[in-house]
Amino acid sequence: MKQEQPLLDVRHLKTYFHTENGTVPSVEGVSFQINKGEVVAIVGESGCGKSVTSYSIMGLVKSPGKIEAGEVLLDGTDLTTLSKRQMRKLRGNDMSMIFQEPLTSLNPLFTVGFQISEVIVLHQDVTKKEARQKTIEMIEKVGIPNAEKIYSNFPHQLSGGMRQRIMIAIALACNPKLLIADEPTTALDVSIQAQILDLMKKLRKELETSILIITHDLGVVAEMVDRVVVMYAGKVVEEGTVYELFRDPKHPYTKGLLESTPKIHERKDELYSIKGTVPTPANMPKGCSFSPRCAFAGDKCREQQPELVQVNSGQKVSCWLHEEGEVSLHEQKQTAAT
Amino acid sequence: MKNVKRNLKWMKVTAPFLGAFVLAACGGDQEDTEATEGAGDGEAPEVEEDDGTLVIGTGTDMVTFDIHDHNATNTEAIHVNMFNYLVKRDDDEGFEGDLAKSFENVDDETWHFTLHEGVEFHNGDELTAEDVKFTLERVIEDETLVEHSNYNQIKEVNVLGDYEFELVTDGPDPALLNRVSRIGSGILPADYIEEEGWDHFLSNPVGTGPFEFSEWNRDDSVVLERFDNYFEGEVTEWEEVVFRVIPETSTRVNELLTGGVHIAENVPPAEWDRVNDNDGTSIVTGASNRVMLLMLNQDDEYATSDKRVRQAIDYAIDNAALTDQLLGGHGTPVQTRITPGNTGAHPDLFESYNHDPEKAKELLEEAGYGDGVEITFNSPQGRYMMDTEVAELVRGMLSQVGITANLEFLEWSNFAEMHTNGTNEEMYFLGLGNSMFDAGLGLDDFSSGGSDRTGYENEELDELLSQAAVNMDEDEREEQYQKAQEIVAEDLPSVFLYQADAMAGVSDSVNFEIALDETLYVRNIERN
Amino acid sequence: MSVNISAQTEAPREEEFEVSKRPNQLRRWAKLLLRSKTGTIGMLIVLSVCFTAVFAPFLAPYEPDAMNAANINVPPMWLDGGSSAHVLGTDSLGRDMLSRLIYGSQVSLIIGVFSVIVAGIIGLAMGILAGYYGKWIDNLVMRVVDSFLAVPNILLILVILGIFGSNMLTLILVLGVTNWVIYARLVRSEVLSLKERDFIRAAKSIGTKDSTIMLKHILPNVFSSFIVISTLSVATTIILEASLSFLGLGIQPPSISWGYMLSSGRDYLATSWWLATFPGLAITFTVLGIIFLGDWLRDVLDPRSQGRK
Amino acid sequence: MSRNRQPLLEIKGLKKHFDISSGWFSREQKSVKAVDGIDLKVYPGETLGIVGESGCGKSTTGNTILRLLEATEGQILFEGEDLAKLSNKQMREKRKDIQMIFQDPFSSLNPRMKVFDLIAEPLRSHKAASGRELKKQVYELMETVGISKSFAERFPHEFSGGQRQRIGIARALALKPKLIVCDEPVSALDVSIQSQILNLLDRLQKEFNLTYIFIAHGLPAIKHISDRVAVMYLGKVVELADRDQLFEKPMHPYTEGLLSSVPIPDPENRNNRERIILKGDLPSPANPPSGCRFHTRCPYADEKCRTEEPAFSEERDGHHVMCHYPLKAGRGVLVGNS
Amino acid sequence: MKRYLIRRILQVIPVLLIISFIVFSLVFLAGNPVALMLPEDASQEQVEALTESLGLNEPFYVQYGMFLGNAVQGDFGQSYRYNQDAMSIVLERLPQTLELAAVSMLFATIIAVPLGIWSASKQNSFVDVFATGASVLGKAMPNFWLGIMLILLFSVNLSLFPVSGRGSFMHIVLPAITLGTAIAAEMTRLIRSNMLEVMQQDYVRTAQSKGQKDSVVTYRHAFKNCLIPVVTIMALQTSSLIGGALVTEVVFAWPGMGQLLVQAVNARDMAIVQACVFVIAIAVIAMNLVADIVYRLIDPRIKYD
Repeated sequence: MKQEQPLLDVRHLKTYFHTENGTVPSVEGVSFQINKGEVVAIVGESGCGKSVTSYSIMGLVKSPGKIEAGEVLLDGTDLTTLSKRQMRKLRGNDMSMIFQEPLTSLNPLFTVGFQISEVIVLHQDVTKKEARQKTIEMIEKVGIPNAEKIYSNFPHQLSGGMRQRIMIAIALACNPKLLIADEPTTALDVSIQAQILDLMKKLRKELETSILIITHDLGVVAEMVDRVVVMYAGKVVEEGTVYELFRDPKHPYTKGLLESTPKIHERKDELYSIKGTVPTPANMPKGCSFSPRCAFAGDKCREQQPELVQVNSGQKVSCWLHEEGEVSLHEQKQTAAT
Repeated sequence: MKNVKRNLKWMKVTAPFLGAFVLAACGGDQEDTEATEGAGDGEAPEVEEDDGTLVIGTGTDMVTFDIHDHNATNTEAIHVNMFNYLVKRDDDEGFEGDLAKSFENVDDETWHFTLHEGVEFHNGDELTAEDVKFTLERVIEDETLVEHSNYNQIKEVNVLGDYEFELVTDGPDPALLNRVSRIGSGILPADYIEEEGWDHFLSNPVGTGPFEFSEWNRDDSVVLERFDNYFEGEVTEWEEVVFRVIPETSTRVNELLTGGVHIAENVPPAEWDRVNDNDGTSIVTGASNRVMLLMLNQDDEYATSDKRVRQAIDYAIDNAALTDQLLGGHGTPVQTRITPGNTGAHPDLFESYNHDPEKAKELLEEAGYGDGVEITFNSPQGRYMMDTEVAELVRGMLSQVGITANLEFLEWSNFAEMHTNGTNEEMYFLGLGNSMFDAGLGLDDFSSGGSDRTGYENEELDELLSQAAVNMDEDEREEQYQKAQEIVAEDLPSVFLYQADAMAGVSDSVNFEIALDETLYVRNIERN
Repeated sequence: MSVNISAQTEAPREEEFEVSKRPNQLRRWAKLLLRSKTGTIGMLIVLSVCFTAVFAPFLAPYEPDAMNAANINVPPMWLDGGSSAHVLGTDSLGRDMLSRLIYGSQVSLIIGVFSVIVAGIIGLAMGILAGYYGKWIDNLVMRVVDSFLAVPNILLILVILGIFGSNMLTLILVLGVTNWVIYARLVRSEVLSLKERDFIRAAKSIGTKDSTIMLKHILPNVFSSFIVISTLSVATTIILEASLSFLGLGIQPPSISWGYMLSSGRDYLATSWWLATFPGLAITFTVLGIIFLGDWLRDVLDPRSQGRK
Repeated sequence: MSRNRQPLLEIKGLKKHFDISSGWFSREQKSVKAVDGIDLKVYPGETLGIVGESGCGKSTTGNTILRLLEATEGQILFEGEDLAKLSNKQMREKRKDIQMIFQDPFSSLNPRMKVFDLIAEPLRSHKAASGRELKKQVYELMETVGISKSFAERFPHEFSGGQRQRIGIARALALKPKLIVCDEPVSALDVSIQSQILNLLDRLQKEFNLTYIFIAHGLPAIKHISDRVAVMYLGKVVELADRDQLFEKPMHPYTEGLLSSVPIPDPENRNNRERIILKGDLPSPANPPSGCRFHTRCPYADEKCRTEEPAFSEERDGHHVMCHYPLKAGRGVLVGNS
Repeated sequence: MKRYLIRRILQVIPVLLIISFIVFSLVFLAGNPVALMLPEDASQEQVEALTESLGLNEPFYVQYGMFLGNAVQGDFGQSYRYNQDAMSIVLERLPQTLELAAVSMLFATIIAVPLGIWSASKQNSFVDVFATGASVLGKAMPNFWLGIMLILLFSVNLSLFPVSGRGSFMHIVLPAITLGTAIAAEMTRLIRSNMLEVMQQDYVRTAQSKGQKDSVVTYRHAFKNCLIPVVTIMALQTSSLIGGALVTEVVFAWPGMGQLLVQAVNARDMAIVQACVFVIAIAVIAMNLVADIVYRLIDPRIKYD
């Protein structure tokens, strides 16, 4: 890997929710890095802990959730040790975030102009006039024509795509080092989704921002990112560059995800499907959490939790199948079948 | 540690509640001591002693300034300060002139009056016989007025001169003087009303009394100011008098305790200790001519048509227990409606009552109700002093002799409707005053031509009453009425319970005595 | 491009689901209840009040209207002049306060509960009809609701009781008839949002009759918020009954309600404070208990607050 | 498929307008033209996919077929009988033959009913079975969709999304319908579950000889399951063709843009794929553009497109398109990606 | 906006019609009031004559029609008790009741807004527990009881405020607290739960992700959003506020409509009752309309027509 220090280094992050029904380990020891200028995706199905990971990084985990252990290093500073005030200085400035629902993420009672300039005024020493000027620039930058007019519009007057552009404008207004995008296109129509992805690509080049995308859509991953972190039930099960991961997934779950996605450029009479459902925190299986759904699971899988290990230069996987070096799933299947 | 913390938190929740309960529970105890201390400083916060304003707290508002169109005692209580009658009752059942300088009975049907000269209305007009004619003719002629029936015995008003006139009655009317010294007898300014109209008068009333109208805020206050040209000269030290409406009893008493009012009317016995224990206030009681009674229906379908049952009720009730226990001794057991101070009162039937539960049971047995009898018992609630309690206690006393009284409280308008329309069943509880101070009005109910509430008929009584009504011989008339009362006490169309005392809380800074007719003559209220 | 795992493509006919273990319903509720302190307290209070009301004849030491003229305004036993014969003292007619308090719970609860039932039935029916059918029915019902909302209910109650007199039955009916609108409003808006839920459309698409949809699909689903509102409404009704007693239009003796005791005892606040304080405490505690219970029910039953966890 | 047979369902000139200015006293009548004159035929045994972005009227069409919404105009002929003319009672009868599967498995099942009652409801409503027969049929249905009958007494909230959708499918199957309208049945599900449901639908179609109208916004799922596909845009069907035709040689520029917008889970080719990104937002259906509705976003639009509405004409065998200048060369996604 | 207002005002008409129908039916059922208007010993002819002159022997719908016709002109008949136009008596008292209601509302707002926000932002803290407890207690106390207790404590024992009546500012303090307590309790609960809900909203998270201070997030972003449902529900409380005023006025001898009405009901002075109900209804409706407009001013999402 590269020698230089990663921009973001998440180490053994654990975030638990202490609910009335007991403690729910939402993120259970997650580690990954994002280098400067890199786009990394966290992929997983609903409830796998990917969103909570992103909130943990931003320090926005709400009660009853709490970061129990681990470090989140941004440029070498451990965010988990910062005071609320120090954290506030970073948020919106060094790192910022966009969310899945652009409608609910914008305050319905304020003009979009105000909502963008708010972050500028907060982190930059500018006059009101300058802030306004900068806001209008940002609105133009995210590809909205008529910026002057849009400035005084309220969110409900804009379309879904425009709103997400505004959210991006808010997030990028202070030129952050890290942008976390939590399912940024899930709520949008396909044609708009393509526009937003395009915009993000363009801005990323322009501003050299590192991006962490949280998504369940493998298509989006394939379009945008450099490296992928696959999460399942609160843990990272596989990590690798986007090319390696799509070409040769090492973990049966990753494999299943890829296979079960219907694709418009392929024809298949029957889709591959992963049996069963994601376990709830209340009945998390012993051993590998994927073992009940895994076609290759052996006794060991049901007993013991595998570690995340480096299997080649770009890929890490947490699976007993790869315990003793590289085994292709293809071969392994035969063993499992017998 | 965690548990302790939790407990602490829990205490925090309960603390405010507990506080409130303690406040609620201790309110009473602290009351006496602290209120006493507060008032002990001598100065009450609200009423400033020297500004010449008298404040009187009443329970209900007056209803109108149309003196002919109401029969409410509390309204008249205010009117008496603004209007003058022709004559007024003096202390010993006689009459003295008020606006009338002199009066005499010319013959059985004619009365001659001479007015004081130079009596001035509040608007400056001078009082003449024309005003008297105007005033009385209005109530005599207009059948829709409430007081019409008490005045239509007067046939004509003849003006003989500026200050002289005569009243001619329809047949002999021994009670004429009683008639013109009560509600509706105030003399109104004829010119003023004819010029300005009634509506104007009603909102800007003008009379001859010692106080003139200042303002009336409905259900809040009536303010009167001293009339400096009063014909008897200055008779009062009060420059202003305010009648404040405070319906809630405890609030009225609290106002008295804090000096907000000088006089709080109708203070129930429950509050007496508070008023008396407070430094600077005390309870004043005085007899009224209101008699509390149980009206019994003698229609055939009711058990109360049997005289023995009625007597049983009378014997079952311990009148003294009612007055002693509930009214703190401030009431007098009676066996008649006509109390001392009224023409024709019967001394033997005052301060006396029948109480003998055993006899009551015997009477019931005789009447065939040995196994008990069930009757309906209606009562108003919140209308008379301690009415609810009295009714409940009566019910309890009746049940001890085997009479099951199904007590139903009626809200006042429903009660009044029942009373007015005579739709009552066996028994109902009622208090009746006597604004005429004459036995005639009080006993009229029991004549066959009277109301049908009791269904009572007695020829001898009818005879006595009709003779007395036109008997100009005072002594003979009195005897007739006393005889009539004896008959009523025997037949019991009503069971009379007690004469109620009026009770007021009074600040020591004023000298106030309760009048028999429950009016509030401000000129009789003096500063101490 | 990658390996095809043909062995796995067969969809399983019958699957092993990890459906969470089904706890005993009663125990689940008990667990939920015990978790909330206010809920537990509320439940305890409400249960004990209900117990008192039901077993009043066994609990009360005296008949509630047994008078003793010789023993009036006796203070509670722990004060000077009190006696253990009358634990909470006696009232102005010498009746035992404790017994009256115990019997008073009956009337207060009956009025509270039954008037809410009356109001609830009217409100549920109107709300469901208006919400489900919409159009002119909705318009008509909502205008009637608006009308009732524009007139303070105590005012309407006052007028009606003033005209018809006040006994337990009229009181229950009047309170019910004037309070139905809050249910109608609530139920209607719930139905409107339920109508947007797919399962109503699903039931229609299956060919279920309107009446069945209203009874089987809508009613059970509005019921939980209905219960929450009803619970709180019992509390407000008890308070309202006390206010009516204050205005002289509440329950009439010889029936006893706490409201009546409180309002008739108010004249004695400064001298015989126990006459008003005990019924006052009884009302406050009961209402407190009901509100606690209602809040807990809201937390447990309201799907919105469930989602919030 | 078998185009020569009688269509099972024929939609002629269907319109559904929603009035938006409600209230008694407003004079102006504005309306959203959700469905604005569409013609479709559905043949027995086939799956007709209807695809389009939000607000295109695809779900409204589905709801109108079952008369969950009353059509403003047009005919819906089911086996030659106009559904719109049936009385409510007759329509209820008819619903035995036409059933629906809903998008949101969380809201489409009454939370207060047990699984057994949910599945039994259609049978009870139509008095199709009772007593032991009812029990037997319900258990059979549960088995068919893959739910153990031991769960019959459970409530919906005890199940995961995929399992609930199976319950919904069992309900739809209960009356042995001829046609099932599937309104976005997999959009709300996780990828790994989506494929389970799609496979199940596939299997059931074969087993019970069902006809599907499959409504979705996800092109991959549509592609997987449909025989023919209709593309809707602002209340109109703009293209209708056999699945392979449509995906390989789309003739409408909108279809082309839509296909091109779909992110493809294949990172290798992401940089050499030529994407046509549709510009701008979807216009409001309350105020659709003049002429060709797509002209505001069409890269090829000219004056004619702005003024004149194109006809819905058959350009090739069974390939209908509503465009003045249908694309001849068809840039399908399958092309150049073998 | 203008069209919206006109529409809203037109919508009031059916509401008033329904109210008039209900009220008139009640009065009709109350029976013939003539007996109360005439002296005790009025003759049957007198009763009949008055009945006829008042049109009381007409069938229900004719009477209702006459009533409506007069009501439209603001004529609700004569108060038999006061012998005066009922509406003018009621209107005399209206300002006092409104004054009390307004000050109570103000008091409630001053208490409830900070308490509600505070307890929501510090969930489960002492303040929260206190606020929750106090608001439950505030609802659990009958209003007349609270009033009497306040008088005993603050007027009689501490001599801080006058016992009753209307006059200086000091006079309104205790009645306003009495009347405002229940409203404050309700409002606190409402604001608290709304704030809790709003604090869960995505845009609050957005504001936090901008690095905004908690206080700014709470007051600028959350509270304004929380206000919308609060305003609407508080407007609905106007009705119970005036209802509560009826009782409070009696306790404090406050010269408003409450006292008038209670007396009128007791004396079955139906003209006053009718006029009162209408005046109150119109006041409540007007308040709701105002709230609606305020609501529209706060929330840009609502269009005016």
